Amino acid sequence: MSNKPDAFLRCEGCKKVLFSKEFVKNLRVCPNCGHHYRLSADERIEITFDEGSFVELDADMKSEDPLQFPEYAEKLARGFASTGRNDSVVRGMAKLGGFPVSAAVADFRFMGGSMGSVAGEKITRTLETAIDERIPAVIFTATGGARMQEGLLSLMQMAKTSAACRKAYDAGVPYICVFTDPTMAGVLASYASLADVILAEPKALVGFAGARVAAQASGGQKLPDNFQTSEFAYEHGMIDAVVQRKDVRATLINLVTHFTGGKHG
Amino acid sequence: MSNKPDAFLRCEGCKKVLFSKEFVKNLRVCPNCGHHYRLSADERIEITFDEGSFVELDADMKSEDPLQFPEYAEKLARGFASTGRNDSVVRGMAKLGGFPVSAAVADFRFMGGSMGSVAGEKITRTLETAIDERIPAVIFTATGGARMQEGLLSLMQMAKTSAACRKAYDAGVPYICVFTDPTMAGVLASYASLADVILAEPKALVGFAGARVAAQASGGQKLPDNFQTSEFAYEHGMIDAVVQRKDVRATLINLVTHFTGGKHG
Amino acid sequence: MAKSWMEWEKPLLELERGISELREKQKLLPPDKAAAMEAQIQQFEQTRDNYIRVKYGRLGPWERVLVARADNRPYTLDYIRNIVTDWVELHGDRRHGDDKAIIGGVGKIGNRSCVIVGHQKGRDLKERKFRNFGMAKPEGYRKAIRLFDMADRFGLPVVSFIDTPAADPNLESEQRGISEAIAAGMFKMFSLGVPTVAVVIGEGGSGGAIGIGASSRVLMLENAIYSVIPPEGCAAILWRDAAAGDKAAAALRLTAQSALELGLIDEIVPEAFGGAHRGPKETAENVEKAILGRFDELDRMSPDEIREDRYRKYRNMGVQIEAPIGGRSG
Amino acid sequence: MAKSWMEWEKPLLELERGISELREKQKLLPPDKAAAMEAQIQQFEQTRDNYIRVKYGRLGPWERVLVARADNRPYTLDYIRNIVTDWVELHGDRRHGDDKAIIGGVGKIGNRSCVIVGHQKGRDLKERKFRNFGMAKPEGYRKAIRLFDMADRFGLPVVSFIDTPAADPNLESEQRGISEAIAAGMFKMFSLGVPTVAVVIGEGGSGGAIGIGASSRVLMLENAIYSVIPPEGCAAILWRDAAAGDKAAAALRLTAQSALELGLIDEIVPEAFGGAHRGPKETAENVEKAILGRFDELDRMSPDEIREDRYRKYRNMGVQIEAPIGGRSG
Ligand SMILES: [Zn+2]
Ligand SMILES: [Zn+2]
Repeated sequence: MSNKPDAFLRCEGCKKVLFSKEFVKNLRVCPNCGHHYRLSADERIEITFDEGSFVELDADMKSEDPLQFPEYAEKLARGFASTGRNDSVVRGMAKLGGFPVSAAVADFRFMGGSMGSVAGEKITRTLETAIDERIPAVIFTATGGARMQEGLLSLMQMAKTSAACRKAYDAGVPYICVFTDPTMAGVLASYASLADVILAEPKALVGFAGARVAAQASGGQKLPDNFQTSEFAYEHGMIDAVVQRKDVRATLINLVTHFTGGKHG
Repeated sequence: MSNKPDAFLRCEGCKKVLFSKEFVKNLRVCPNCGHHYRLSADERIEITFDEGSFVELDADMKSEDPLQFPEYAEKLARGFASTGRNDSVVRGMAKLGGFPVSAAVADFRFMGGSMGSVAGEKITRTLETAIDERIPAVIFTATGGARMQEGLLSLMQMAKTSAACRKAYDAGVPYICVFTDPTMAGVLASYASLADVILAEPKALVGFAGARVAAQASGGQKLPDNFQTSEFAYEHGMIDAVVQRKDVRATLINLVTHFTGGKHG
Repeated sequence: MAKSWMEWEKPLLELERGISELREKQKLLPPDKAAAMEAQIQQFEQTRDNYIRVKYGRLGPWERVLVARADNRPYTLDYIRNIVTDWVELHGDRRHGDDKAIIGGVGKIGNRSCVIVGHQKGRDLKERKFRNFGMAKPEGYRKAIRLFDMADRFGLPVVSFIDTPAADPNLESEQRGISEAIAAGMFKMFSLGVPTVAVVIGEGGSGGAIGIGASSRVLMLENAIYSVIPPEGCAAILWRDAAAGDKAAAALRLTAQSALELGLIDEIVPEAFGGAHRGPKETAENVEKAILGRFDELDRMSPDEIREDRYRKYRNMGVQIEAPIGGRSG
Repeated sequence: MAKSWMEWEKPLLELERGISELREKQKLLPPDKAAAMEAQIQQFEQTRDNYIRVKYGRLGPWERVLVARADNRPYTLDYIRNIVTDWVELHGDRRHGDDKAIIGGVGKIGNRSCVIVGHQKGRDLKERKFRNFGMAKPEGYRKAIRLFDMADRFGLPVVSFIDTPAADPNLESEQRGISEAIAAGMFKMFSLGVPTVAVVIGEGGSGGAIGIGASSRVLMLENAIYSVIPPEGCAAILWRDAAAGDKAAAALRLTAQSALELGLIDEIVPEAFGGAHRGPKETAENVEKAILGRFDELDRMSPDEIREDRYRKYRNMGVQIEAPIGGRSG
């Protein structure tokens, strides 16, 4: 579905024609079939945090193309063109129901939300800020996984962000992760899965391997219809709750309230 | 199979006739089919620990029949008659390849090796001694589970022994458990499963519920042939290794050597 | 001895139905006639109350088993609905699945955020199956362990509602290590530096119960039971007669009163007049008050003191004779 | 560029076979004739060594991929056989099963007891299937986590042998949470107060590798590879041509030399002359020496220092520009 400001658009999920205004007012969820459309980082920030509370940090950080990997520079440029951002993760300080949080939000349009050095560094700083300020960390994922254009450096971002998760854990700092479509591979297999509480939007793609690889590896087995969705992950105990977009903010506020309300420890 | 000192006996497992002397020399394992016969606590102590090293503790401790439970006093008397012991668990200090250990060994002949207050107290003290002396704890199980004749007191022995396991864990004290036939129910669901390393003799019965209850609860499902055996538990990742009786001592010595040889921490 | 709970509840239910019918009729009457009817109704109510007082004032062990298992007894989610605010249910063990027989989440009791876990039974057949009759599988205990860990890190007290006939004993449970899961539940609980309070609201069924119930303080509702084995199972083993459950119930001393006398629980929480099922809200309020009281008590301790206090509590459970001549310990 | 490892190994294998045959013949000859033959044999040996020196002295990235995956390359159990004494293998994750693609246990390297984990491939088809081609499932990482925990409590250093094409990506792995398991492996490793040393002995395949490889020190064998994605997979995505693996191998910089230059590993461990497969024992001895050297280095730190050192190490990995104008960080 294109984002152009037509008065009408046709839902990818149910093919119904929708009023654009209503659709946007409904947080880009189809009022007919409930299909949750992907959001830009800015849209996500707007509907999630207290109005005007988000203050971006490290906006200038960008990739250096350390391996001089074929076509990487062009892809970075294209990512910038489509998002106005230097990389896939936007981080900053925000408030949720008055509670300060350290937040990060991924934008899938920037190279599929992939994690290279910049995303890894920003996620790490998001957690470190939470530790330093003793406030919760809240991260929204939207990613195909590690960014292969930075080779082993990208793989090491999995370790780096997991190390930061460990530090937050040991410091007793709450960390909540919200999986949005898609949350895959190297990100799912690192900081995304290490949150205290994991929420997911309905029918987000959530999995380790690409669909083709997973099918091939599973040989003759029939894959379930909901394979690699939020609902599949929920069924198998990997996430705490599948939450409608309209309820994410309220759920986060409840959690942040409880997790910062402890008397003991 | 009776224990009487005949020159020959017939194996329960394979029906072959065996020389009693050879059978005993073979640690009461059938040389033909490998069937591991149950051992008394004294037999187990003799073949496991350094010769003459075992010094029993708390031999005088006995049950008070706190609930005045029907027929319990008679059963205690019968247990004493068949074992010469006051309860199902024998505990003491011993050596393994020269290393001091805090040890406990269950005797199935005393009320099916069941755990009431006395067994729970002795297991707890076994672990506490290990903590105090900073030596490994080594426990051999042989039990049908909690002793119902002490009601809720017996259930609380599960919590009490688990608390002692936690203390040993937090103290960095190694605890090795060897499952012998059978290791069931309330004991399996408490201290037995909380060891750092779990070894099991071949084909010991290892499970949570009695066979009839488990079958009933599983409805139409066909239970695997090795259901509730050491091998089944191993297959499902619940124990570290199935070890032939003849190899148990050497394996324990290796483990104790490694676990007490750390330089860090 | 009554063989079923319905046997003594039936006349009571009829009496209650009769009273409501009269109250309905009374509303339609002119004031003078209504006043005349009032006396009659009050007499019925008196009868009802007397019956309740007599019956519920001296329930035997087996009768309490029946009350504890009654199909209209309030369950964990009823307590949560009645006394918990800002509830967020959390799911999954991060290993295999989400057990519907154990509820877990965070919410406020009083003004206090806490982690809450509890066995959940179902009220109708469909829900009963969905909840596996309150019989938890390994993933239930592992979900609870995950939440216990969270509670400890965020300094939140833990409340466990205990209400299970037993842990699930089927093939799947054995495959995934139900014994390990129960043991690990207790193991984790003994590490917590936050107040932990368990309330046995219905059936405290053996390992299935203690797996989330090894708490700093253990409370029991007046008609709840807590036992090492279901009385029918005990009777089947001892007397080869599962029907002798009443005899076993008495021998096992599974009532709240017995548990208190044995020093194994800390407090009996009164139920509404005529049982929790007759006043779920009032009973829940009693439970809330008791829990908050225990929080207050435990809040005075540091995390290390809480751990030590809990260790001592369980370490001292047991009754044995130490010397050949005598000398009671425990 | 060579398309298969066998292409360049074949003449070498023939040469080696020829030399052994001559040596056999020589034994049967009278001393004078044997001496005459010696010169001839030595010439052949010279030829062989020259070939090896030329070929293995300058392997390209793709050639190293082929060597790292060679079916006669030593695997984890070969290293354990060669350098570990008093080995006790430990099994199971206490949740679901025992993963045969990850070995775990305790043993001595040098005179030092340690916990050892490692991916295990199989040499023949049957063993390959048994070991799932060295592709670990969630239970493999969870077994490793259990052993890491033990190591930490008993003050034992940890050695990880890395040799996997990737973690298993099938339905079962997704069901049991392969992503969570890998993440949890790293998460656990970052908590350890004991020295942890990883040795990439063959294929360091992405998340499957780092799940047990987030160690204090990371060593790589001379011909091992370490990559965020298999080169064929990278080529398939970028150029829709899985056969362009050689091009991708070069772009990904997956050799030990590149990893060292990028500051992502600590040391390259030399293999025997002509590759580890040509001298498993000598290579294992080099590995042993390197591991013990790293133990010595890390032994000087307290548990807290070890944790801090490890955190710093990984925290600093990454290359990015901070300001719009420039200024490199990382
Ligand atoms: Zn739609
Ligand atoms: Zn035999």
